[in-house]
Amino acid sequence: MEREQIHKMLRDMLRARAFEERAAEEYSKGNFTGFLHLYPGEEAVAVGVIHAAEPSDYIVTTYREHVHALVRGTPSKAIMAELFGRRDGVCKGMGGSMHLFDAERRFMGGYAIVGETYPIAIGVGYAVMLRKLPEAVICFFGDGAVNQGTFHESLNMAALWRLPVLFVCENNHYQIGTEIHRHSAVTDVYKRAAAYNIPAEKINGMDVLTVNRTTQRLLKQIRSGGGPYLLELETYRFRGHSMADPGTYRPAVEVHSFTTQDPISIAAHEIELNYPTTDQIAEVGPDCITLLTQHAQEKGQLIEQELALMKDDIAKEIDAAVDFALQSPQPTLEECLDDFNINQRTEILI
Amino acid sequence: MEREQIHKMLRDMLRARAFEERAAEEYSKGNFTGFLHLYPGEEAVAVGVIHAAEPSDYIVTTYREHVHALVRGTPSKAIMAELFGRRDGVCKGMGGSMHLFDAERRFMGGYAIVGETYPIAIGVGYAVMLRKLPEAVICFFGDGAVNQGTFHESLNMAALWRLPVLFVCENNHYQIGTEIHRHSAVTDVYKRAAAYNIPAEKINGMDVLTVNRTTQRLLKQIRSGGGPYLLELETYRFRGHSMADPGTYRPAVEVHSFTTQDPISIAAHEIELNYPTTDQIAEVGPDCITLLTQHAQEKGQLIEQELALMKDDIAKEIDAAVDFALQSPQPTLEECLDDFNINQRTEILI
Amino acid sequence: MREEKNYWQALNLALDMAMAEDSSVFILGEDVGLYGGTYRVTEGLYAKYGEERVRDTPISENSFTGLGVGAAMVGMRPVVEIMTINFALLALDAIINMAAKIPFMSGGQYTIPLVVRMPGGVAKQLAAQHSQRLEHTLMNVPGLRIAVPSTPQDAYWQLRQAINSNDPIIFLEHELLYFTKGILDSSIEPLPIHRAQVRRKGKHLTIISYSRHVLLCLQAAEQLAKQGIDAEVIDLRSLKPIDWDTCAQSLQHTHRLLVVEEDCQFAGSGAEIVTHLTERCFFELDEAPIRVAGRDIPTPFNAQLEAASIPQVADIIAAAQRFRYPS
Amino acid sequence: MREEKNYWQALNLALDMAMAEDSSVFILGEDVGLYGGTYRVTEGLYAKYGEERVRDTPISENSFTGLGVGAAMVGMRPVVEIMTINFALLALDAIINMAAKIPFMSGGQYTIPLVVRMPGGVAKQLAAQHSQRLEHTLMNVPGLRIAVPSTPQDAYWQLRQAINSNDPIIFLEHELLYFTKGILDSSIEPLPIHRAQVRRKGKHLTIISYSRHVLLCLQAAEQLAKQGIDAEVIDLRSLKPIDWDTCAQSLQHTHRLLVVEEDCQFAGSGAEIVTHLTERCFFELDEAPIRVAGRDIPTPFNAQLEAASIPQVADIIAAAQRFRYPS
Ligand SMILES: Cc1ncc(C[n+]2csc(CCOP(=O)(O)OP(=O)(O)O)c2C)c(N)n1
Ligand SMILES: Cc1ncc(C[n+]2csc(CCOP(=O)(O)OP(=O)(O)O)c2C)c(N)n1
Ligand SMILES: [Mg+2]
Ligand SMILES: [Mg+2]
Repeated sequence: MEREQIHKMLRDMLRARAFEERAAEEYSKGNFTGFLHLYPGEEAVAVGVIHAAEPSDYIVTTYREHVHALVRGTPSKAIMAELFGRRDGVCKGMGGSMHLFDAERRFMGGYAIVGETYPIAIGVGYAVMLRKLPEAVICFFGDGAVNQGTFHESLNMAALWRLPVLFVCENNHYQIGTEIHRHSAVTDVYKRAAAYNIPAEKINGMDVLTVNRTTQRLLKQIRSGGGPYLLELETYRFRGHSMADPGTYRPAVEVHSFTTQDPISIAAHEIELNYPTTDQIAEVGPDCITLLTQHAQEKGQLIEQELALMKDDIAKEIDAAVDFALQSPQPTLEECLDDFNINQRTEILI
Repeated sequence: MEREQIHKMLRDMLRARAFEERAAEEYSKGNFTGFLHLYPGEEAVAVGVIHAAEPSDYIVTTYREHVHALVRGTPSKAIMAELFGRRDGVCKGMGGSMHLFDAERRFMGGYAIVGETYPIAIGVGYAVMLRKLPEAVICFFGDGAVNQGTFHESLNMAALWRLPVLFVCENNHYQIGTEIHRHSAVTDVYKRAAAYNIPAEKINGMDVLTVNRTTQRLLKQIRSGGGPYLLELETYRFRGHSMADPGTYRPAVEVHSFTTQDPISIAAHEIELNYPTTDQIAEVGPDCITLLTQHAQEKGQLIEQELALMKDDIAKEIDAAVDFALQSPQPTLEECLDDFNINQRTEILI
Repeated sequence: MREEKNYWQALNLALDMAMAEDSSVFILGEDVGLYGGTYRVTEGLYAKYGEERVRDTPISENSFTGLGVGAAMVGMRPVVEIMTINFALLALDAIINMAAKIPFMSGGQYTIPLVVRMPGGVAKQLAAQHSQRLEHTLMNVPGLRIAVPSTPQDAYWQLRQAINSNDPIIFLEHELLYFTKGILDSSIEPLPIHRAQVRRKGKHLTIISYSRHVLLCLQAAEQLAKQGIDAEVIDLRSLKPIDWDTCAQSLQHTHRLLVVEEDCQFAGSGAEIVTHLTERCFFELDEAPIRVAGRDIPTPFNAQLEAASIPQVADIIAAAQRFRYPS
Repeated sequence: MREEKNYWQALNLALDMAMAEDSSVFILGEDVGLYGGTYRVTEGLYAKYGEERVRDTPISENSFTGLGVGAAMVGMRPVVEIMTINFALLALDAIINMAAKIPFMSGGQYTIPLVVRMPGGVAKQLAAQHSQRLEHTLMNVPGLRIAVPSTPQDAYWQLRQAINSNDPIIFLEHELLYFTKGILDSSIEPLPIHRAQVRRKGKHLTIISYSRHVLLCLQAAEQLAKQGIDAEVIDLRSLKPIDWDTCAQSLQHTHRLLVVEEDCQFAGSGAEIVTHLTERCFFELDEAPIRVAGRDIPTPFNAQLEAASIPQVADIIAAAQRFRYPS
C-alpha cells in the first residue's frame, strides 16, 4: 500500500483514540452526561472500512459512532460540540453522542436502538437501486445486534432485491456484559448470512490494511451491482461497554489476550475487579495502532519523527475541539421548537 | 404401520376436509363472517404431526388451525360453535376462527399475527425445561412467517438454551398472494435453521405416513433432551388464502400440478380466473387423502365399505356440529365483561 | 373530474396520480403488487409502474417500514402500506424511534417525506388481534402527523397532500369505509390536510368525531333533529395536529360537547379532545362533556358483542339525550 | 424489617423474596444475570438462583417478552426485564397482542401471571431515543395493569403484589428513582396494588401525579404552602386501573385540579385523568383543570433543553398559581 495512504490511516486511528480518550475525560469532568460508548481498540474497523468508501457512498452506524463520523470527515470540533450538546454540534446539540448525523457527508446517523441500522441501510440502498446509481451503503452493527429481528428481516430483503449494501459486523464478542457464546447459538456471524444467500467472510479486524483492502474490493463489487455482502470483523473493545460500565465481567486473562471467554469456566467470583486502562491493554494485547505502526516502521514507511509530529498535531486538534465545544453557545428552546419540531411547522400543511 | 393407525389418520383427514368444506359453506350462508382460513390440501401435515404427539406435549398454531384442534381432540361441535361465535364454542365465542384455544388438551392457541407462534412456543418450552419434564412443544408456522423477526430471535434462543421445541413449517409456497421465491431469498426453509445450529430436514408433506413417522422420531429425541429441531413439510393449499381470496394469482397450470410458480414467466394477465374447487384439485393433483387411501387399499388395509362407513360417520358428525352451533346461545355482554375481562376483576388486586 | 367513487378508488387514484407525477414516489407492503392490495387500494399499479415501484414485501413489518424511513432520508417519497394497523405494533420502532425522531435528532438535517397507510378499526368479526385501534398511541408521538379521512373526497386529497408533505404522516383508513361511496371532485380546492370540517351545522351540541364514526354521528344527528335536538357535527380529518379553533368556535354557540371515538375509552383519543377543549372553553361549557367510545375490552369475536363493544348510532343518540337542553 | 433502602434495593429484595418463596418465579432480560442488571435491580440473584432462573437474553425483545407470555400460560411467573422502556416498542406485539388478549380470546381458559419491568422516563441526557415515555400507550390496552411506584416502600410491595397477581402487569420504574432512599417497612400492611395514596393533605387544590413526579409535586407543595396555597398531593401508584374515588374525594373539598405528568402532553396520561374527573366532578370544579406535562417534542440531548422539556418544580408552582383562590 502507498505510504501516503498508510499515513492517513495511522493518523486517523491515532486521532480516533485521542478523541475518544479525551471524550472520556470531558465526560468525567462533568461537561456532559448520558450514555457514552467509546471505541478504543476497534479503530481499525472504522478506519479500514471508511477509508475504502467513496464520498458518494452512504454510512449507517450505531451509538458507538464518534470515530466513524471523524473518519468520514466530520470535523472533530463539530463532533465534540455535539457531545457537549452545543449549538455548533453537528446536530446542533439535539442528538448527542449516540446520534451523530452529517447529511453533507452522507453520514446517515448513529442509531441507539440496537438493530435499527439494517432497515435504514436497506432503505437507502433501495433508493440507490431505484436510481440506478453506482453507490454503496455501509451498514455497521455489533455482534449483539445480530439477534435482533431486523437483522433477519432486512438481510432477507437485501438479498431478494439485490440491494447495494455492505453489512459490516463489528464483532467485539460482547453485548454489554454478555459474551457471544451466551447470546448467539452460532458465534461466527458471517455464517449466518447463508440463511439469506448473502456471501460473507470473516477477517481480522485488528489489521487495518486487510480491512481496507477487503472493503475496497467488496464495495467495488457492490457498486457494480453485485448485491449485498456481509463482512465480519473480529475486534475487541478496550473499555467497558459505556462510561457507566467498568467492564468488570471480563476476566483479566481475557482482557489481556483478547480470547473469548469460556462460558463454563467463568464464575461471577472469578472476575478481575481492577480493570486496566486503554493504554495498559494496548501495551499487552494486539492493538491495531501498534500493529500498523510496527508494520509501517518495518517497511520503512514511517519514521519516529513523523509519528511524533502526527501525535502532536492531533493533540492540538483535540484541544482545539474541546475549546470550540466549550465556547459554543447552548441552543435555545425557541430554536429547538421552531427549527426541528415539525409539529410547529404549519407552512407545509398544504 | 398398523391398520388401526392408518384408519385413524385417514378418518381424521376426511373429517378435516369435511369440516373445512362445511365451514366454508356456513360462512357463505352468512352464519358468521370475518377471516376464514381453510386447510384443504394440507391435512397430512396436521394429522401426521399431531398423531405423533403425546397428550403431555403442547401445540402452538396459527390462524389456519381448525384442523389442528380437531385432530388434537377438541370436539368438532366446540370448534364449529366457536366459528359461529357461540357460548358453547371452545373459547365461548370470544376467539373465533383464528383463535382456538383448548387448555385441557394443551392446545395453546391459534395466533393471527404472523410470527407469534415462535415466542409462545419457546416460552412453553422454557417452562418445560425448568420443570425438567419429558414434554415437547410443537410450533406450527407458514413459509411466509419465516421472514418475521421473531423466527430469528426465537430460534436462536431455542438453540442457545436447548429448548424442547419442534418447529414445523407448513410450506404451502405462498404468503397470501406472494409466492415463496418472491418473499424469501432462500426458499428451502430447513436450510435457514443452520443459522442457529438447529438440525433440520424437509420432507413431503403430502405423505401422511412419512410425516407421522418422522415426527414420532423427532419428538422422542426432543423429549429426551435433544434440543430443538426444524421440520419443513412441503404442501399446498387447495383454496385461496382465506374466504376473501379467490386465489386467482395462482396460474391454473400451477394449481393443477402444485409446482412452484416461476416468478419470471408469470405476468398478471396470464392468471387463470376460474379457480377450481377443492374436489377438482384433489382429483388432478397429488392429494394427501387420495394418496393414503390408495396406499391403504393397495396394502389391503382398507376396503370400500369401510371407507363409505367412515365418510358416513363423518357427515353425521359434521351435521351434528352445525346443529349444535346453531342451537348454542349467544354469549352475553355481562359474561364477556365479567368473566374474561381482567380490568373488571378486582378481587386479585391484592 | 367529478365522479362518484368508492373510498378505495379515491385512494387508488391518488396513488396513481402521485406516481405518475413524481418518480420518487414508490409503494411497498405485503401483497400490494401482483395481488393488488388486500383492500384493492393499489390495484393496477403493479402492472402500470412495475415491481420496483410497487414492491411486494415479505412479512417483515418493522424492517420494511424502516426501509421507507431510510429511503425517505435520501429524498424518496415512499408510501408504505401496513396491511392492517394490527401489524403496526411490530413496526412502532420504525415509526416512533426512527421516522418521528430523525428530523429532530439530526438537528433538522433530514426530513422524512414518508406516508404509512394503515387500514384499521373494528370491522366485521375479525376478533381481538385484528381490531386494533392505535390513534391514542400515535397521537402521543411528537414528530408525526395523522390523517383520518372519512369521505372519498378527503381520502383522495389528504393522501395527495400527505405524499407531498415532507413530514412522516400516518394515514389511517377505516376498513369499513373502503366500499362507501361519495363524489370525488378534483376541481374543488382542498382544505389544508389538518383542518377540521363542520359536516352539519347545529346549535344545541357539538359532536366531534373522525373517520368512520363521522358517518354514524351524522345519522344520529338526523334522528336527533326529529326530536328537536340540533347537533353540529365536526369531522376532525386530522388527529395530529387537531384543528382546535374549529372545535372551540362551535362550542361557543352550542355549549355542549360530545366526543365520539371508536378507540377504547380509557386513555383513548377522546381524552385529549375533551381535556384540551375543557381547558380552553371551560366557562363556555354548560355541562360536563360526554364521551361515547369503545369499551375497554379486547374485541369479542361474537358479532353482537363486537357491535356492543363500539359506539353505535343508538349510543350516540342516547348520549346526546343525556344533556339538559334549554326548552 | 424496617430499614432505609434505595429504590433499587427494595426491588431487588422483592425479587429475591419472591424467588425464594415460589419456584415458578424466574427472571429474564438483557444482562440481568452475570452482569447484575443495568440498574442493579437483579444484583446477586444470578449467583443465588442460577442461570436458568435468572436468564441473560440476546437482544430480542419481542421474542423474550413473548417467551414470558408462553411460560406464564403454563403456570410460571416470569418477571421480564426490558432493559429500558425504549426497547419496549419492539415488544409491544408480545405485550398488547399476546399478554393482554390471550385471557380474553381464550374465553378465560388462560391467565397470564406475567410482570414486565421497565426502567423509563426522562433521565440525564439520554437523548430522544432513550427518553421514551409509554404510559399513554399502555393505558389504552384493555387487559393490562400498570404499576408506577414512587417510593422504595411501594416499589417493594407493588412488585411483590404484581408477581403474585394472575394478570399481566407492566411495572414502570423511573430511572431517576433508583438511587432515591426511603424507609422500607415490611411490617406495614400494604395498600392494594391499584389504590392511590394521598401523600400530602391540603385544601386549596388537588395535584395528581405518579412515579418520579410525585416527588417534585411534594416539593412544589411545600413552597406553595409558604405562599398560603395548600395543595393536596395524590400519588396514583397505579395507572391502570386508576383509583378514581380517591381523586374525586379530594376534588370535593379542593375544587381545583392540577395534573402533573412527564408524558408528552398531547394525548398523554394526563388527558384521561382530566377527562374522567371532569366528567365525574364537573360541577365540583371551580375552574378549568390544568395539566403540567412534557412538551410535545422528542427529547433534546442538550441538558438545559432536556430539563425544559419536562415539568420542573417551578412549572408546577407556576401552574398552581394560575388558579384564583378565594382570599
Ligand atoms: C433494542 C435494544 N435493546 C437493548 C439496548 C441496550 N443496549 C445498548 S448497546 C447494547 C449491546 C449491543 O451490543 P453489540 O451489538 O455487540 O454492540 P457493541 O456495544 O458491542 O458495539 C445493548 C443491549 C438497546 N440500545 N436497544
Ligand atoms: C404480522 C402480520 N403481518 C401480516 C399479516 C397478514 N397475513 C395474514 S396470513 C398472511 C400470510 C402468511 O403466510 P404463511 O406464513 O405462509 O401462512 P399460510 O397462510 O400460507 O398458511 C399474512 C401476510 C398478519 N396476520 N400478521
Ligand atoms: Mg459487541
Ligand atoms: Mg404459506
